[in-house]
Amino acid sequence: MTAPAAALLSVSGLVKRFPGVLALQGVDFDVRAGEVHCLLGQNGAGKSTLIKVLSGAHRPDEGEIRWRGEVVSFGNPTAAMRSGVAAIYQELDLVAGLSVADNVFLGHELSTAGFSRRAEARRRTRALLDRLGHPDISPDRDVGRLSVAHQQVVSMARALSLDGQLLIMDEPSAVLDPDEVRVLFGVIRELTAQGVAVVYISHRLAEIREIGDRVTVLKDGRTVATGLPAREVKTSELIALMTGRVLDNVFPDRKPVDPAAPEVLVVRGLADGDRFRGVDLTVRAGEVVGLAGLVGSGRSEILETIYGARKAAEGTVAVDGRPLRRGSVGAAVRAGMGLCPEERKSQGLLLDQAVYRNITVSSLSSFARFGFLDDRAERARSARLTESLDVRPAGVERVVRGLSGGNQQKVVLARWLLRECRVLLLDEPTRGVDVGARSEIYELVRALADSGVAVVVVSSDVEEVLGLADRVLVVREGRVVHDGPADEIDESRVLDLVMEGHAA
Amino acid sequence: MSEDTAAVAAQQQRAPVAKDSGSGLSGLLGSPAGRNTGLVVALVLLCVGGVVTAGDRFADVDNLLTILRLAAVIGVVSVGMTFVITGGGIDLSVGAIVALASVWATTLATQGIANDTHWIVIVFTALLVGGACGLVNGVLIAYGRVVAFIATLASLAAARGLAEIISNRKTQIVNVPGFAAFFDASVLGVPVLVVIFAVVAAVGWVLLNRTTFGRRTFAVGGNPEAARLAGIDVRRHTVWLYTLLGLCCGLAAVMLIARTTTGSATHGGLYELDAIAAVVIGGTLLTGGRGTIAGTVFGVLIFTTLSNVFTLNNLSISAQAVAKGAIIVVAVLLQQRLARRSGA
Amino acid sequence: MSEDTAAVAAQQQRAPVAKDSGSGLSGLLGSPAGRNTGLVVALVLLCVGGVVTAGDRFADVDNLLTILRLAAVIGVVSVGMTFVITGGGIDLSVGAIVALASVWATTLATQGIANDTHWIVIVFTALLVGGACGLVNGVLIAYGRVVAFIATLASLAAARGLAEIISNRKTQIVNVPGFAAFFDASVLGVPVLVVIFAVVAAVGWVLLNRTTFGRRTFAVGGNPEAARLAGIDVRRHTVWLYTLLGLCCGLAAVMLIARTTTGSATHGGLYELDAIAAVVIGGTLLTGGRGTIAGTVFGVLIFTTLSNVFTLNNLSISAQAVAKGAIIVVAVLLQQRLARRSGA
Amino acid sequence: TGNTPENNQGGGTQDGVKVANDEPGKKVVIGFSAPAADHGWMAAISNAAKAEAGKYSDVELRVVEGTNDVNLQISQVETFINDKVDAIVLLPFDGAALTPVALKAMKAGITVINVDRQFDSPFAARSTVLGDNYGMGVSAGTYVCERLKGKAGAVVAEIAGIDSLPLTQDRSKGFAQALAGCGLKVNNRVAAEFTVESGERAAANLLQAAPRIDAVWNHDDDQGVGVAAAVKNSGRSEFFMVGGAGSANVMREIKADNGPHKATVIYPSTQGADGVRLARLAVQGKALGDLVEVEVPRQVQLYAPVVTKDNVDRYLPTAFES
Ligand SMILES: Nc1ncnc2c1ncn2[C@@H]1O[C@H](COP(=O)(O)OP(=O)(O)OP(=O)(O)O)[C@@H](O)[C@H]1O
Ligand SMILES: Nc1ncnc2c1ncn2[C@@H]1O[C@H](COP(=O)(O)OP(=O)(O)OP(=O)(O)O)[C@@H](O)[C@H]1O
Ligand SMILES: [Mg+2]
Ligand SMILES: [Mg+2]
Repeated sequence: MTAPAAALLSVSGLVKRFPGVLALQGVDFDVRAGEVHCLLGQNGAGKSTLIKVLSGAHRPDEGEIRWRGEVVSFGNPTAAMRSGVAAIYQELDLVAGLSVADNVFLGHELSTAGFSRRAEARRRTRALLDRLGHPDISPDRDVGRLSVAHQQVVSMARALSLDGQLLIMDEPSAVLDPDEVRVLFGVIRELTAQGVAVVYISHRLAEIREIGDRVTVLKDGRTVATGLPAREVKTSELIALMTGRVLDNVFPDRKPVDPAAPEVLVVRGLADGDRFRGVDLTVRAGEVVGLAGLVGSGRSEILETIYGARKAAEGTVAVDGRPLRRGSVGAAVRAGMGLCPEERKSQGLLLDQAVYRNITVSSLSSFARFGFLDDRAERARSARLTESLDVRPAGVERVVRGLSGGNQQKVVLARWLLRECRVLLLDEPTRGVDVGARSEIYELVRALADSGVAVVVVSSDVEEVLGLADRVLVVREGRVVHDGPADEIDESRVLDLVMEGHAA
Repeated sequence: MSEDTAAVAAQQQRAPVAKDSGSGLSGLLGSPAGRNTGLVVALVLLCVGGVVTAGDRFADVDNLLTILRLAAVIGVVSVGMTFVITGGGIDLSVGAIVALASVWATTLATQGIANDTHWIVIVFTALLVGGACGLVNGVLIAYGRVVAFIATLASLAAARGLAEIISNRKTQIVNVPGFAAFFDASVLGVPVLVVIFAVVAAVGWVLLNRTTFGRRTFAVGGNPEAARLAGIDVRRHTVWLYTLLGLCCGLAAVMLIARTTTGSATHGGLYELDAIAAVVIGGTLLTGGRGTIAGTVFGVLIFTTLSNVFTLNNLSISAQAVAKGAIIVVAVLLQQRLARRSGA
Repeated sequence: MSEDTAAVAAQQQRAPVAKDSGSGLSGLLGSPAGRNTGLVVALVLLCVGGVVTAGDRFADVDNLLTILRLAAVIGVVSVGMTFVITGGGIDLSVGAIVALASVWATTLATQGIANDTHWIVIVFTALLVGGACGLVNGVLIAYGRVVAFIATLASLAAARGLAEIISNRKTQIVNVPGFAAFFDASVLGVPVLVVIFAVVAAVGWVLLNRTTFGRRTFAVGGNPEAARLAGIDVRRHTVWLYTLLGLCCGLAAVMLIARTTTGSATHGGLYELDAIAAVVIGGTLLTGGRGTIAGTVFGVLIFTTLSNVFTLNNLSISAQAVAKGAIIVVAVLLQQRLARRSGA
Repeated sequence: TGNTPENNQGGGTQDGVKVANDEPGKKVVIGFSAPAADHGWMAAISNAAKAEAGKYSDVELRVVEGTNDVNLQISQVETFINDKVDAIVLLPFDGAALTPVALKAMKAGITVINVDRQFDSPFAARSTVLGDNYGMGVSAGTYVCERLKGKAGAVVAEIAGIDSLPLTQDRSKGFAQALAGCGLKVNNRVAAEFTVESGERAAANLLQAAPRIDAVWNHDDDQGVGVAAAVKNSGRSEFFMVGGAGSANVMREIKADNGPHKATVIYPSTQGADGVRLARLAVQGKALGDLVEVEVPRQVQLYAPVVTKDNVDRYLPTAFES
């Protein structure tokens, strides 16, 4: 369905500098009306920066943007919106505290003489949410209380409400489950059929093959290939273009778990009195346990409760046989647990502080003598870790805010690697992480497990759960409905279990 | 929200989550099970305390009007402050602006013009001075990028100094016929000052909850980056917020002139603390993004009722201070427990 | 950072990004091209102003010691305040705590014990009272989940009231031999009060920049939820921060007792504003997560030098206020421009 | 000083002694420090001092920013010491707290004149000029007693100034004792903060607290403007008011006899000016006119007379404009 229309948007020689970083250094590509143009690239390649330049949120330092053939400069987001460019940002830029409807129409409020037409806004929001397959989200809900997935849906509703000619989506599927991705694709097809162009960013190559028409690959802020046919181009070629190397096996080989290995993490009858109940979980040393389930099934809550970040109503958590005090993160961390939370920005990172400080924050006492820190050792150890994780740009003094999403995720991981945990809880560890880095993270998790760490992984990517975990638990509506070895179950069975009773 | 997350939230000066949206009329009045329950309960308890200790002297209509009259001036400032704080700012200069506006509006020159034309000149002068001060604050903060705390601290010093220079540190007595008469009057038994306060609160509520301007204020305070990406001119909006507060200060100055028949550089002492306290106790987040006019009105009423009850009981100022501290804490704790129960 | 993002950041009370790390000794002294340049320049300009207008009277050693002695008391409070603000809190009760500690440490009873034993009893009493007040604040905020602004506002009222009750609103004169003698002395020509300030600042700097406690403070202030999930006991740490500030207030009370030979419920008036202003002008983020002791010290020195220069110059009092406002704004703008150039 | 120095503008030239005293002598540099001019009386203090200094060609007066922070005020005095001024006229925010630095100044050979709020050491000042706070209360109480003579169960209210200041307590004490002398007591007491606004607020509450009042003593005529506004607003007129400090507009009201104010008790706002004069005389080694003594006296306590309609003309010229 490649529509050979004239270019709606074309970009040439785009350059964007940040203090100390050249985020874009010569990007060229063009988007035609009615097509889905995919942007691919490693973490930090400059995709989000490009989006922000296109939507008027950043001003380019050099280069030319042509909109319908005319050179334009979108000085601010309003100008871009007026021209018909709508964007969904990676950072979920919604305003917590405002309702869903208010967020959808923020900046282009429906109003008469300054007075909000609230009923109308609610009605139209309702319609947009229905169209996105989410009649369950109320337009009156406070956006801050929605799950990340639902927030993403609201962001999409917001972009749709702008009625743009060009819709830019920065990793919209990262927090969605397969079902929701399918709905999203339906909407995208509907839009392109109406002649709307879509720029689609994702790290999931399968999605790109399914929805994309053409592909542009960015590497280090430069276009390395553009206009590739999304369906025909070979995966290995794309990966090679992105990473500059060849990657044949995404998931590392599993080593069979020693059935006699000690049970490191034992959870019995855990319930938080609200979102889940009766959770039993045993993880042996060297074992990776995956939790699959729909978004909203309560997996994050289970992890957080195990970790003591939420208070359990019932049940026990024991590490190495010793029960932990309920509701105490400190006790969990001392017992050797670590958590990579789901929302790295709000829960994981000290955004305005240096990379190394984010890494050492959980291991401070090991760098301290009588409370005095050895700053140099901190930096050295952190530098070694970031190097081995290939955090880009390098430099442990860098402020985390300036890193791309995937690299931020690696920083959180590095924190727990440094601490040498006994139990590692990973909530969506590869959300927003590129293929190359993802396989690195997989290898890392595997290597950790092989060194005797007990790992629990929550992921909405069923393939990831199956590929990485030794054992898979399926969670549905706060209950564990399946518990078995990963090689005895396949993707469709998991999806069946996950969706059971759901309108699948 | 889990117990612990709530704690962290409180630590971040986030009061327990309550819905902002879909409040309807109940938002203004404080729905029985809504977010203002704690405040209503605190106020009711205070009133019960007043009746028990002072009996009819408290429950008297005249006394209630006295409380409302006392609340009116600081109330108008607090409504304006609600906007600024909801929008993520703070203003320490409100008291000084009230002083400067009161002085400027009562100079011999202004009074002379007012006498020659109409007393409304005094009102306009005060509003103009207040609005201009707010504008300066807003521009310094939004375009000059001076941290609001510091910018308004500087304005505080400068405006009070200017007020002293203009007034030569004398109390300026107002002798414009009509002015006092207008503001001393009552509408259906309700003093004009109280009517003004009510109108300001109502307009403020509508502005914050029913208009584009209000929605944008929440956005600017809650997530300025998101607001910018949504196409809102955050800086211009910020300037508007401070200007609005400046206008409120100007109006408060007019009310204070009417109440005391004077303009003085000492007017508005410590209004900044009183107003911020009322706003925050009312449930507006000091970090921005959540604000409630109804809560602010309750906050103001709690503080004024408190000092009225104390006075009726002939309490010593020191004991009053200790009791006040305790009552503030109890009110907030109550408010949180109730809000959590009903909201979460 | 783009123009617009910077604006948004400023709006959020985030000064332009300055490095927290790698401060080394230069951090203490303010590296020439570092984040404190603006402050140093402002201070130097002020001093030049002092020399030009008052000549030798300003540049005199005695005068410089006078400035430092004036800075010492509020300086100690400001160092403690830097911790609390960096940790994401605020404390409005510092002045009241200073008053309460000064009063409690100078009651007849305390002085009696001190006379019978050693004057150090006074010091311990003040520290104990200050620390206890800070502890109460911390517990209210961290475990009671009362917003810091409100909790400490309540403490402000309560502590001052209590101080008045204890002192019966009389100024309590200290007659303990040895006490005054100790604090009035000089070490190598430097008054003991100034030495105390220097020690507190140095210890504070080390604590904030070189210890796990300091690092946790940055984490707690920067993102309390992330800090909690990283295993830091955010609530306990918060209690420590306020207790530390309370201890600083106790020490400041001792210094004030020494300076005035009195304890009084009126001591420490408006210290909260002075301390917060010094901290914020020094570059500590009011929203937490970034703080600098060196900046705070510069902030305190700027304010005290300012009032010294004014004193020397016999300026009209009101003009001083206006000038002060203008100078604050200029200092901040300068600081921002320079920090942006060097930091970005 | 002479009888009523401010009556004779330009330093006074009526009697021989004064002429001799007013002769320009050796140049005298005087430092002047007072609390923040946050109310009219305090503003009048420094204004009067400045005006007084302006009358003498041999006086250079350095006035520093008024402050309620004893720490800052101490450092201001230290600056004066560094500057080696000849004399310091000091109205301390808190007498006891400023004593050590005043002692230091005296030790440095500087003539310190203490005004209004007394030091706690006799060596801290060469000379002290005091108002009579206790006497003020007594005068006010006595006047109230006289007017309410024989009225059984009369309700007396008191609107104090800043309650945490010793002077307020002195005034209240004198008032209560004088009332006790005629079998009355203070039935309702509120405190304001010496400002118009706080006076209005306190009075509004007070008028609610006491449904019937016979007499009100208000400590301070500055806040009295606000008190009067509140009274007017309440429409109450069953009581009379006695003011304090003695501002010009209250005296005018007394003279016109059309408001609640029937009297006020003077607390001279010219103390600072007297302090300046004393400082000059002391430094120049001159004596006080009309006294035989050849030195300036240790202490001068000013009288707190009651101003009523009958004698208001005598006091109006020296009253301060609030
Ligand atoms: N505000 C900023 N300040 C400084 N550097 C920035 C800023 N925003 C982005 N960068 C830098 O620009 C580069 C490109 O980042 P960008 O977020 O565009 O990457 P991305 O391709 O979207 O990566 P990801 O797939 O991880 O989201 C990175 O090196 C990043 O560190
Ligand atoms: N504090 C809360 N109060 C009410 N509802 C909540 C709360 N937290 C989460 N929810 C609801 O729970 C659902 C999502 O929860 P959450 O994202 O934690 O689940 P999950 O299984 O971890 O999914 P994910 O795969 O996104 O991690 C949403 O429907 C959201 O509205
Ligand atoms: Mg990105
Ligand atoms: Mg989750």
